[in-house]
Amino acid sequence: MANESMTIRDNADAKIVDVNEDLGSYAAADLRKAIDRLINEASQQIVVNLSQVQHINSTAIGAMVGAAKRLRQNNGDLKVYGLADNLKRTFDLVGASSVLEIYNSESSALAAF
Amino acid sequence: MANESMTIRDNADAKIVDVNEDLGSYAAADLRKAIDRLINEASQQIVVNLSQVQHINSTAIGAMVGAAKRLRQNNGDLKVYGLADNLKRTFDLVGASSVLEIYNSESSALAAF
Amino acid sequence: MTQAEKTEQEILKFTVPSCLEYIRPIQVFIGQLAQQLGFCRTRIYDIELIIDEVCSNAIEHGSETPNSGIDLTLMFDSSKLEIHVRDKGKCVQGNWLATGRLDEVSQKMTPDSERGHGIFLAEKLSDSLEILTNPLGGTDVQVVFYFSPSNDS
Amino acid sequence: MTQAEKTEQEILKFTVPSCLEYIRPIQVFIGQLAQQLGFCRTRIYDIELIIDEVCSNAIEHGSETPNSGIDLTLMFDSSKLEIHVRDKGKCVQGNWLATGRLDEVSQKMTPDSERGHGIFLAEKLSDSLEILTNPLGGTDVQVVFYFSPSNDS
Ligand SMILES: Nc1ncnc2c1ncn2[C@@H]1O[C@H](COP(=O)(O)OP(=O)(O)O)[C@@H](O)[C@H]1O
Ligand SMILES: Nc1ncnc2c1ncn2[C@@H]1O[C@H](COP(=O)(O)OP(=O)(O)O)[C@@H](O)[C@H]1O
Repeated sequence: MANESMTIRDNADAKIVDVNEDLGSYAAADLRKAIDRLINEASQQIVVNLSQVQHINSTAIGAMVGAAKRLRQNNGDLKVYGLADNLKRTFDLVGASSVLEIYNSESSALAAF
Repeated sequence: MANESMTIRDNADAKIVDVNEDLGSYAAADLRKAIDRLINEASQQIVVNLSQVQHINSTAIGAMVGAAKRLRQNNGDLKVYGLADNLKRTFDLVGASSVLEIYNSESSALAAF
Repeated sequence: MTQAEKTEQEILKFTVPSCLEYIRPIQVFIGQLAQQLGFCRTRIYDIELIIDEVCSNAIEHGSETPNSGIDLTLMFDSSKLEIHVRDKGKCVQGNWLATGRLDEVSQKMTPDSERGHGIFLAEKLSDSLEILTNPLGGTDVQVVFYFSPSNDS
Repeated sequence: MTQAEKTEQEILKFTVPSCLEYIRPIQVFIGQLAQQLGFCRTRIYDIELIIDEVCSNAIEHGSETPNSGIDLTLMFDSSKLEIHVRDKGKCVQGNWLATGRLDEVSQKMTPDSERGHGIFLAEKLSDSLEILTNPLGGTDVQVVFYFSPSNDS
């Protein structure tokens, strides 16, 4: 499980995290670390691209919810886009859809900062 | 494991068997039955389309070798086409490549009867 | 093989070390089995999700070391698929995870809480969830998925 | 997780009924594990093929009834993946499958023979194959795949 499973891109002030593998418990820890690193490097605007993700679990969703809350304390935010139907359903079930801003495309996510 | 996993098409005097699932031991029995039924119904020219098959085992290969031998006794034959590299390697290893006629396309398999 | 062809109960067992790396192989095994049993895609997705949540808990909260190991038992007959996940516990005094505590976990859960959604999801997406203390001092989590015409496809 | 990160031996165990239907789930489990361990695609294909051949044999030739069951043990460390498949035998008098007989099987094999290629493939595609009579009166088939730079990708 190499780390090409997650790549980071720059777009103006935002960092885009492309997740290239399913976010089970093992990969969720990687995602949490990647986001923490960005926040420590003073990124305030983070977009997570979930379009390549087929499975997600509550730990991975929790990591994104936690990061969004921390970023908002400094007027930043974490937004997500590209959720397949099953992923969206899981976000809805755990209530994350009402906490996180979810977009259909990268451009709309970026435009919303 | 429903039976849409194998469909039979007609082309002039030949019957074409499209295999739509991997040919492990479980499915190999289905293939053997399907071919036996065709032979019992007096088909002499059988073409097996393996282009949708990612895995095959020795039982499935054996079923095709056996059928080819029986058909040849009545001037018929069983030909195969559409083998991915890994499948071809397995055919080579068990010596089936020297017994069965293997083609790249359906048209060349049919033309060779 | 469809569930209708199986009248007796079939039992499959696994033992794996308590490492998150084994969850994905377990998921693909159970996903493949569920597909062969005729569950629809959405239901297979839910089953795989619950496996992840329950096994993660058994590894993170119910295993002292990676060598502790977790045991899975899959059982199915013509009416249902049942999955039991057993851990050996962390040797804490008195197992807190009684029914009362489970309610507590669910009640504490708010949309913006970062954790505590695993058991909630298992409860929501399965047809039955039971959490029991086992003789090894660990926890048995048992989830059931019924076959139903609307769930199959 | 790559094999380099695992220094100790990890052990995983499965028990499944003696039915061909379970071979595909077992294959996807081991295929996923082999991928995580860093085996290349061709090698994963070979591992899955051998699993099919060895398990089919254990079910067809080494199981009295579907309930007999077969046991799989997967073991790996930093140098190799080892797979043991155990059956309980058919209670025939004296187990014929000794080394001598295995040679016989391979020698009898001609390209146009319809059967008898399973053990041959397991021997060709693994780094080591051992066939042993076990205390249950059945057969243990043990295959080993070494990690090697040319096999990983
Ligand atoms: N197998 C287990 N052994 C011990 N404690 C457990 C087990 N499963 C769950 N728990 C407890 O239940 C709590 C809620 O679990 P869960 O809803 O999955 O959320 P999370 O694991 O994210 O905390 C856990 O924090 C843990 O304290
Ligand atoms: N687990 C086993 N128990 C008993 N006999 C076995 C076992 N595995 C293989 N054999 C014997 O070895 C022979 C060769 O096996 P194999 O090469 O896989 O070919 P096939 O299964 O197609 O006959 C089988 O026909 C069977 O008699």
